[in-house]
Amino acid sequence: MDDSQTAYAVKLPAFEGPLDLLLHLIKKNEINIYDIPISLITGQYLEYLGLMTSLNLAVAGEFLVMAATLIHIKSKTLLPPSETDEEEEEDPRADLVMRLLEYQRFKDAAHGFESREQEWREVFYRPASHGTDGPTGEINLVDMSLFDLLEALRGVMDRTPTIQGLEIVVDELSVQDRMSLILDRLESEESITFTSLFDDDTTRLAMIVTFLALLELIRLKRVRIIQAELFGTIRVWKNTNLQPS
Amino acid sequence: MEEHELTAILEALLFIAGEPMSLDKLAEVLEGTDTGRIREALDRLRQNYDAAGRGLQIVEVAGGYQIATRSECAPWIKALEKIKTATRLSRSGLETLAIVAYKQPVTRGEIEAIRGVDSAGVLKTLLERRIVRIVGRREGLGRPMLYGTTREFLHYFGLKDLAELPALKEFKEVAETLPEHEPASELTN
Amino acid sequence: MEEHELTAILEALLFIAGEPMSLDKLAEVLEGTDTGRIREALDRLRQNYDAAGRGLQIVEVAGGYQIATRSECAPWIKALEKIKTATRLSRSGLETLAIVAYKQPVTRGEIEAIRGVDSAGVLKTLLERRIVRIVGRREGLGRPMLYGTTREFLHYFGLKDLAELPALKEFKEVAETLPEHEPASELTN
Repeated sequence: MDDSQTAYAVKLPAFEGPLDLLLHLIKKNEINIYDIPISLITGQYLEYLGLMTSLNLAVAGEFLVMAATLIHIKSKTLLPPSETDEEEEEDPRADLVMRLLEYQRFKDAAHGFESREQEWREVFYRPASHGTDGPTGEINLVDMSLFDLLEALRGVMDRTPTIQGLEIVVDELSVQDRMSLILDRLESEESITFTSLFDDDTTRLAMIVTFLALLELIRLKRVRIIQAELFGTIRVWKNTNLQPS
Repeated sequence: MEEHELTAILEALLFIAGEPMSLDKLAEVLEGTDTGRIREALDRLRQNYDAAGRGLQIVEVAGGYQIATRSECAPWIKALEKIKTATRLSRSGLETLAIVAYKQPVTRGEIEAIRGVDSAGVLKTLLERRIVRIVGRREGLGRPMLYGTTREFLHYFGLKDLAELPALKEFKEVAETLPEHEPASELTN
Repeated sequence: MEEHELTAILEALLFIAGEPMSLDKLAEVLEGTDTGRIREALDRLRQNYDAAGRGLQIVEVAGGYQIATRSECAPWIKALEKIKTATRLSRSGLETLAIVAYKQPVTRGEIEAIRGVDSAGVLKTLLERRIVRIVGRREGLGRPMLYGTTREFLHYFGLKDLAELPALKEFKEVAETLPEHEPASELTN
């Protein structure tokens, strides 16, 4: 065994990112977070990056950005306080402290999640009834997410790669189409409420088109609009008497 | 293992298995606990289940033991199944829904051309669940019906309007990025 | 319906459902039985399940009641080979999830601002595991997608609802815990 190799054996703790590393340095040095000795911490931070480089570890961009931030803060603290400013200048470290505290909050919360995870991984539920209803792989609508929808779409597109341009096209119904739809509904129902006309309009444009269609039908005297009482429900009726009364 | 522990473990195993468990299979899971002892524990479990006010029972069927509901509860279970199927969607349903959502207004013929399979049944289900609706007819030969999504659809996916649907391109950004972020290092070099 | 009948029916329903059953849903199946009475019956059922020698328990999770195994039985259930325990979430996964859980609806940019690192890969993993979902878009520049937690999230951590999440610590509290929180350097040079 080559001694010169073991002599340099280094175990680096794992860090999630620059904030994680900074928090580690603060704890290690038992520093008051509200009064970070920026020179010391910057020095140790850069030392760590140097160590990573010497071990041929890729140093992620975020670590370098933080290094620049630290150096910037350090240079600001070195400047003599300007005498012209009446107001007290803001501590150049303030932003960083806030970020560190905010991050630590979620680290603590994640820690709590971890112990809950540990506990509930030991609890098992019975999969949905092995009964008669349909093939497996069914999804409860309550649990559906856009991710599922997009995954499904991607599945189809992988099967039929020639299909292009599957992008959202907002409902392009014409006023004419809407007019027939309203009349179709009045075939099966004697009257419908004004608001129900817009039930399925999922865009503003669609609502405007529906409204224009209604106006057109009124103009053509194909439908009548009746409001039985002030502020009451407005209902749309089919105009059976085509003669103007 | 004490008697009541054994009974508890057997109860949990029968609950999870969802299929008849033979004495041998149970003994295997319980690392060679004597089948006689297992049978005794199962008998005790069965007696507990036969107390008044229980909706479940331990039955011996198809060469094994299984937890099953009592026949008195059948009408309510049917009512439950009805509600459950009304809120479930099959894989093909989801696929069809995805096409309708992103290609609307779309005809059945276009959906089938994309999926490569008959989609009449799936469309009917989606219409019944009010996730999809008929939005009009296409001009031209046969004036086929056009399908689109409903307000209910937006509700299920928590969308305010259709313009909130993520574009495929955006989705790819999320779905096809780097592997999970690795911590900076955990190396012993 | 007598009390013990109601308890029996509820037991059978929870057994069959395979997902959390809310009081409202149970009332719907039970054709308008008062939710107060249902809750009482469920409490009784829960007490029965808490007797010694039981391998099952009634838990209130993800917005409803559900039957689950007791953690003491976990080793034997795992021995029933087909049950695979989910891989635990990585540290970055837990961190990202904590931000999503407390700040939802939240954009990827906001998550990355807090963590200080790219989080696309972690988010993808959480989406795939159905613990996190896309819940819409933020108005404004670029209309970025918003993320939130799912019902599966509640299940995974045994939470009844989001209100059960412990309150996030105040900055002051966090600051107090900071020194000597972690062992000093692990550099073993």
